[in-house]
Amino acid sequence: MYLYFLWTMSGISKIKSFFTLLELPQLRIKKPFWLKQPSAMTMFSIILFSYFLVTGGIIYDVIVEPPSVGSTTDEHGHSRPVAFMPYRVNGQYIMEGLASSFLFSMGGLGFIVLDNIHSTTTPRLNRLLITAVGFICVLVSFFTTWVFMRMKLPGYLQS
Amino acid sequence: MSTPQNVKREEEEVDEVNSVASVAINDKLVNRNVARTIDLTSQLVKITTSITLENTGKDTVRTFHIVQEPNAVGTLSYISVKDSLKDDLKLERLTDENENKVFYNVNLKQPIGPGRTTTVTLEEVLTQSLLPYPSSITQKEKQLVRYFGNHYFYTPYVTTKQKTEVTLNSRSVESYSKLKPVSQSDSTIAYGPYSNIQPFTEDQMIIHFESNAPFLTVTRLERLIEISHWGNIAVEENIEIRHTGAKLKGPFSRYDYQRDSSSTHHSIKSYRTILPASAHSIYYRDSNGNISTSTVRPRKDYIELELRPRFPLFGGWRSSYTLGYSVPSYQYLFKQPNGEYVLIMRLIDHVFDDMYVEELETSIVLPVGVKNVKIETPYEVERLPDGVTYKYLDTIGRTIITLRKQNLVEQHIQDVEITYNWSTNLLFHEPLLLSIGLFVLFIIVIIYVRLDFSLNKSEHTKRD
Amino acid sequence: MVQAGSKKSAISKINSKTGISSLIIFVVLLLAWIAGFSSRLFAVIRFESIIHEFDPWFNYRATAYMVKNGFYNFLNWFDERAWYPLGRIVGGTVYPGLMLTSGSIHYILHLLHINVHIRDICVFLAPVFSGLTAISTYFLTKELWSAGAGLFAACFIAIVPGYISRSVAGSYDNEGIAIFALQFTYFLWIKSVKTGSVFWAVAASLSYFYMVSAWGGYVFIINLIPLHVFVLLLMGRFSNRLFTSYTTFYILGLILSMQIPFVGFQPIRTSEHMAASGVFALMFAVGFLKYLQTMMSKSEFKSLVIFGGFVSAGIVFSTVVILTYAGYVAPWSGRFYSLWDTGYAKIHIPIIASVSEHQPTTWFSFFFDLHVLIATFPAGLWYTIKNINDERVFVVLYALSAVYFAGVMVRLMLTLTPVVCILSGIAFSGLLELVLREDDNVRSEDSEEEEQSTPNKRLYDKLPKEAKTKSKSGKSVGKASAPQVAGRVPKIKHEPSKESDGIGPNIRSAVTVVILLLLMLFAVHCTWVTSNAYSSPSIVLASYGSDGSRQILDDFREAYFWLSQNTADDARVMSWWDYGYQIAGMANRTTLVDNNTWNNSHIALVGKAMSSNESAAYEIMTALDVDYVLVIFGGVIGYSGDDINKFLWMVRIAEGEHPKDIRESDYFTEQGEFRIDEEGSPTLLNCLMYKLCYYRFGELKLDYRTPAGFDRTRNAVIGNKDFQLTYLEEAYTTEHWLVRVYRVKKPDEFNRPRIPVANRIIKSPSFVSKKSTKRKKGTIKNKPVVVKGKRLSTKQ
Amino acid sequence: MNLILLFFAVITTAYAQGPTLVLLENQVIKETHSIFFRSLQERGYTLTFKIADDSALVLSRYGEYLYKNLIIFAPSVEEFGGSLDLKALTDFIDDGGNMLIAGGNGKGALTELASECGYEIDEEGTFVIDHLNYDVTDEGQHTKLVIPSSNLIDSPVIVGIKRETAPLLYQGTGILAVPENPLILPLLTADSTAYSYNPNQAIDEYPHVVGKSTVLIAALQARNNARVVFSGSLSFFSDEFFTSPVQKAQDGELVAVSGNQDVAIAISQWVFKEHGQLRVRSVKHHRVGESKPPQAYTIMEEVVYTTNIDILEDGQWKPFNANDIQLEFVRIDPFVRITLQRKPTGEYEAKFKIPDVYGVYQFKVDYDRVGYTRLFSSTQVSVRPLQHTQYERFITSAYPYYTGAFSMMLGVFLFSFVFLHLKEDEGKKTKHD
Repeated sequence: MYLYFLWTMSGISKIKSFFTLLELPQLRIKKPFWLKQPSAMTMFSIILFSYFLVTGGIIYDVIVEPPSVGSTTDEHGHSRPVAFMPYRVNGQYIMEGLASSFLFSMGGLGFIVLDNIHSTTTPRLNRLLITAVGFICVLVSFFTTWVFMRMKLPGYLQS
Repeated sequence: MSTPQNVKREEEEVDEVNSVASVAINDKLVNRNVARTIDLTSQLVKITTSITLENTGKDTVRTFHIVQEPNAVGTLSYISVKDSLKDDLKLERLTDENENKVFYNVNLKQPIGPGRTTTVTLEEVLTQSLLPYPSSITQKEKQLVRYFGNHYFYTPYVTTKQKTEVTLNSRSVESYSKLKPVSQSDSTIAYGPYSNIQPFTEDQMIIHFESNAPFLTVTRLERLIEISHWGNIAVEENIEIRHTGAKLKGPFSRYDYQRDSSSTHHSIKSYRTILPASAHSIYYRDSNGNISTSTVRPRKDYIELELRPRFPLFGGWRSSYTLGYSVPSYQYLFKQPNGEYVLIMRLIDHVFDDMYVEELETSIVLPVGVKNVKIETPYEVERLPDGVTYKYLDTIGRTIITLRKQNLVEQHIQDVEITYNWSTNLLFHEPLLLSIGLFVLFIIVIIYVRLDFSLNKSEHTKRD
Repeated sequence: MVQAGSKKSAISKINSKTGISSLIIFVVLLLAWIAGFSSRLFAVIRFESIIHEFDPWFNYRATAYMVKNGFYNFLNWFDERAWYPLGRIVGGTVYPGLMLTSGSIHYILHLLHINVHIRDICVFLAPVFSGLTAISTYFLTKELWSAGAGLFAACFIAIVPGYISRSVAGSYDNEGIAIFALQFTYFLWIKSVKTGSVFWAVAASLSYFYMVSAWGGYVFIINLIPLHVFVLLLMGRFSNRLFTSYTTFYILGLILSMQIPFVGFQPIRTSEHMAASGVFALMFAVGFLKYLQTMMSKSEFKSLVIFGGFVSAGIVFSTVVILTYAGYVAPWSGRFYSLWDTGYAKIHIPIIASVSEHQPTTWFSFFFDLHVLIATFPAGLWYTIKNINDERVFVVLYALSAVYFAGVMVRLMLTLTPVVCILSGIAFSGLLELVLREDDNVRSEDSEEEEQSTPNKRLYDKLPKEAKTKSKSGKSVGKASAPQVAGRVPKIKHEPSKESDGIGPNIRSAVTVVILLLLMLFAVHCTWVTSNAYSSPSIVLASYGSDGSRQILDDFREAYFWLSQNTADDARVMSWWDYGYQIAGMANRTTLVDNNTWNNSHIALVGKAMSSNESAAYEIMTALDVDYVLVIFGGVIGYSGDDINKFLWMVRIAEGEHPKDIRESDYFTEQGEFRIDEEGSPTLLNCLMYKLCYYRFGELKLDYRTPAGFDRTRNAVIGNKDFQLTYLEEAYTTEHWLVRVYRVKKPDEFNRPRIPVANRIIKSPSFVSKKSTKRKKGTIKNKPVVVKGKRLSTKQ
Repeated sequence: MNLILLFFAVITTAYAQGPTLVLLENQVIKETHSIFFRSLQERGYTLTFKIADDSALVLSRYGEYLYKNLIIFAPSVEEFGGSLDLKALTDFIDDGGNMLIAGGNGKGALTELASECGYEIDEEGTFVIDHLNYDVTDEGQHTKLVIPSSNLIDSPVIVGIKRETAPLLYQGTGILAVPENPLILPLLTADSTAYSYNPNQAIDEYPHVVGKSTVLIAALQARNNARVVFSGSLSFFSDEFFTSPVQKAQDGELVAVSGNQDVAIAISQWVFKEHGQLRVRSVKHHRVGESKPPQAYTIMEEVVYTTNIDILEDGQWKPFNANDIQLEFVRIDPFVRITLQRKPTGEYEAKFKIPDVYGVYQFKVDYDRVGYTRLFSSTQVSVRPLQHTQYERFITSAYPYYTGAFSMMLGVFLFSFVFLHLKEDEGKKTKHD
């Protein structure tokens, strides 16, 4: 299948490349088509989403088929749900994975937001807001992940 | 080199001795009184005999003979004779052609006048003379060994009175040959007194008893001594050991092994090695890396090393390890007034108490560029041809002297003396080399940085 | 890194000159190298200089063999001590790059008469190469973005756990050097794409050759680079530079890679490599078309393209399909296939699925191995995508594929880590350069940046000029990781005066502080993870008592050394395949199966022997001339990685080959649980592995609280307590029972065809002995009073 | 008396056979079986006679056996004296000792011992009864049977030549042997009309053994080649049976003397390893045209395997002559199986080509024939694949590729040559764009 994909695309590519090369060469200097910001953004958002899924362990879920949330019975005998599979570094529940990968992506977004603060066009208030948002994203995601780690592996960063 | 000549000289002296002294038994000599103690408490057989010689002849006697028991010929490891003043007497080994007995000719310090007596002490150490019987036992059984000896002191002279005392290391004796009068009191067996024994009388003594002494044999010991004139002497010993007691029959059960806490078991958990007090940076490893089960206890004039092999040694099991340490050279390496250097070190060192070494090979790595090496050995050793090795940026090789000897025991722990000439400025050979190398390297780097070898630059030039 | 920071803070005061900047770069890289090297030495310091784990033992053995017997003997090495009785052609089944590398180092050192033991070279190879990796990462990132980002990336990859996990001192494995080769190949590739010079392309293919000789992961390169080219074509970025570099790289790479015996003809035979050749053909097609269009009119060219494009596509595709069906092109190998169809391994290849490092990745390992980088990675992506160009397309693709593979296998976190470091480096430098920019050193930077800006840069890099200018200051703080905060803050205080655009000083300082905080925590995390998770040489275990005293459990080496000393030289040892390499390496004895799992059926046979009952196992073992059986048993010390816990995999693998004799379901209870106590299934309680592990364990009482025969690993009292072994006898058991070795009895030890009392036809009344210790006299029935002449025979 | 016999034995020793312990029920048996014992002593066995319940009986001391062979002529012993219990006896067998046991049914030691050796003795008091083939001197219970020599096992090594031996007299119990067990040899079986039962009881249940399946003398050659012969009848070895004439009650033609003596002696010779003991003296293997074995063979090589096989005759080893010894070349399964050719020099040789499969192989000779000790020898060699230098270099079918390669080089050279010369215009062209 991979090959098939490759080859059909190659056909298409020929056409496309031929267009770009043949049609209006002078346009190329003025406005190359790949610098269109939205396209880059869409690309990026797609990538980010897939990143979110993968770090969330979607492949793990496909292979291992874990429950969405685990459950344990406490000393009184009632069974209560547990979000984290403790001590099992190679195991996770679906929810757990998604939550943490959400934090990862949030952190990433935080950095990206922080990157926008230098654009001089935005009014000062917005910039402050942006900055605040960025900070919150980064810090929250970071420390929550820290807490998660502690749940997963109580000895984390001790001794 | 001058060393081969040196060796040759020794050899000459030896043959010359043989040629002069031949077996001439003086029948005027009489063993007035002979007291033997045979010590069977370890894996070795240590026989100490005090002989009171009487000269019944007219003329004074300067030498007398000692003859080996035929069954002890192969197994005799060490023999020495002391006179009443406790100083060693010179021994010459003679071989009698017609009847293949091994004689030793002993030169007395002060001769025995007619009718006089003197007392000498003969000390022998026999190896491989305690044979486990039954030869293979299970993990639970006790280890029994048999000793084959001679009830009488084997001597070329008439013995007037003789008695023997055998000490065992346990009171449980299966059987012992009974030549009246004989008595056993817990772990010692007393034979004799017997009187008026003719020369060369033999009567087999068999003692079959339980012995839990460690029957541990060093099958091969390679000792490597490296001298560095920077003030350090590195010693490394590659040791192969084997449990030569009764072989283990059937399974080894760790459970039973952990269960029985009896200290007297025929398997060997650990043993003590003694190193010189100044030894430092000690390591104990084998082909698979460091052996973590060893403890170093510094005593006041030596260092005691408690070595545990990776696994307990049962009968027939082998193990091997490497033990290395360093000692400061000022204690062993001296400079003579005539500018020669003298290295005085032990040819073999302590491995464990009552040790028995089948084969020893000591090689000494001398520093770079030594000249006319001389060797003084305490006893006869075989000297193998010298080798050459290269270490740490050597350009000139280092001489290796290799000495070999079979069948050694503790009594052989004595110093070997090596003399050589060496010029001090060779010390700065390698450092110089190194600094020059680095200098050249930096120069090259500098040049490289200054010049520009980049491709596109050259393309530029080509374009223009 | 600490000193690095201080250096910088000192440096940045001085007016920047090119010499200074290169000095800075040099120093930073050097320090990164040192930091990376020293942070990998935990194991050596805690234990000793020793080879870790399993595969490294084989690599070490092979290297020693090569050093001893020379390269050609190594190439022709037929190892009759492995895979008895099949043997293994080692020369043709290894990637020799690793051995060659350490072998040549050994050779050079011995030329200088520096007599280093080959073991030490092997132990320290990976840490040394981690430094090289850092440097090549620096260059790669520099090509992609800027020198500052490069320095960030270098420092990250020097200490990031995801890479340390495979390159601590003593883990002497292909990955250790392969990651360096990977990064370096990519750097050269980028370089050649930028310059379009044959030289760099050739260099890239040579480095690719090294990669091929070092690691099977070269397939990743040979698929990623064509993908890059292909995407560039899709984006219509065809150029002669691309054409030159790719064609040169592909042809040379192809030929060189076929020189490795293990690879052989795969590059033209297997589907893994087909993409590359396809792109190669496509390249020519496009090139040809571009040539055509110079001499044709628009309309006919258009039609020709449409026609020709489809036709050619059809032809090529069909040929590939035909070749595949004709068997000239092998379909994907299982390992590779399991990357795409994620469920594949679980169903079809239990051997692959049984390895823990082939499990899919959880969020935990992502964070554990990458920490803060996992969050800055998208930011870096954002930067690259925001201002894309040829080589950044590459890094984006690299990132995407690596993330996907890392998701499939824990092991492939390794390939993800470098790109994460690169992108995070970009992110950090990008962020910092906008936060603290110093305009005064724009000038000087321009000059140096002119030279290396190649024509394509001029086209579509709007802001690289700026990017470059800031990079210097950017890295300058970035380097200053954790402890430098104090040193930095005053610096930041007085900057705002200089800068023009509208970020308030406090925001800057805040951002800086946050970043520094993150970096500090990152450094702490890396050190902690390295020291706690990745620095134990798994053949020596350490247990810590309540008083913190450390006790070393050296059972593995104890057992292996016992084997090497006290068994016949040609004794064959049967064990589960995990321990094959260690037995060969440390005990130097013949093994039946080992960690290069090339013969599934042989492994299944061993699995069958382990999982069937004693007598059935004995038949298999005699057929295979097994002398000793070695099992790992953790029940006494609570070691969880022992054979009982691996047992289900043995059963599965055996079942795969012998479905009639072994059924996994037999080993579970009715409730479908795997238990070793009384409730356990009888099949399990009587199989060989169980008996060998628990032989005489039922009598052992570990402590007063637990009953006898309490298994600490499974936390249960074993179900089958006092049994005897018929066909085997305990040969050796280590101090903590961790390794148990059994001797397989020879047939003549079952000397007589004894008829057990049960199936005797004639049931003679059992006789009670009249003997006692005192009375030794036997008994003769109706003992005759001897009367001469009377016949005795009638009396019977 | 005993001492004198021993003395006698010692002086007449032609070549020393192993020391032998004889356990008797009582001293009388020594007289009644004197012929048998004397023949042993003449053949050089030092016999030590003991009463079976002697409280000083001991087989081994400190793990060393005092005797090589053991004869038990104590039918009704229930328990041996001294340290001689079942375990001691079985250990004796497992350590290679040989045993000759005669008579003895009933409970206790012998029954146990028999079943340890893989066969069973019929119940106490039973006899093998045959109402058709019994001797005239039979006392009416039809238990003193006349067995035709054709019932002997078909192996001259053990019982001598069957045809020449006269019919045998037998009186004793029957033995059940597991027929499918290859280690157990029925030396002498009863006639089809025989059965085993207690003659003094009415037959109310089916006998345990009937007809030809009734083994009278059974032998075991254990895997370690220790030999154990169990005869149901003690009187089979007695002087009386040795010397007495044989005449069947029905249609009885008289045979002067029974064949017992010949068979008994033959059996004793076999059981004490005077006969049928083989060994492999030497094994050599090497490539054709070489003399030393290589440290590893390569696939498809011609290899020569030679071995020397000896047989023990009159105490010294002589070359053994057979034409059915096979060699196998085994890697789990035999890849090659051929018959060894006997060369005039007395050694066996095989030439063959190593298969095209690499691995670790074994030369195996496994010669197991009735009456002979098992001959087994296995030599391990490793067969390696071709080395990188051993493949052929220039394949004819590849010449197109070679020419292709060289023409390519040429082409590149020419091209670069041309290219260098057209460089200027190239440069111009680029300027134009």
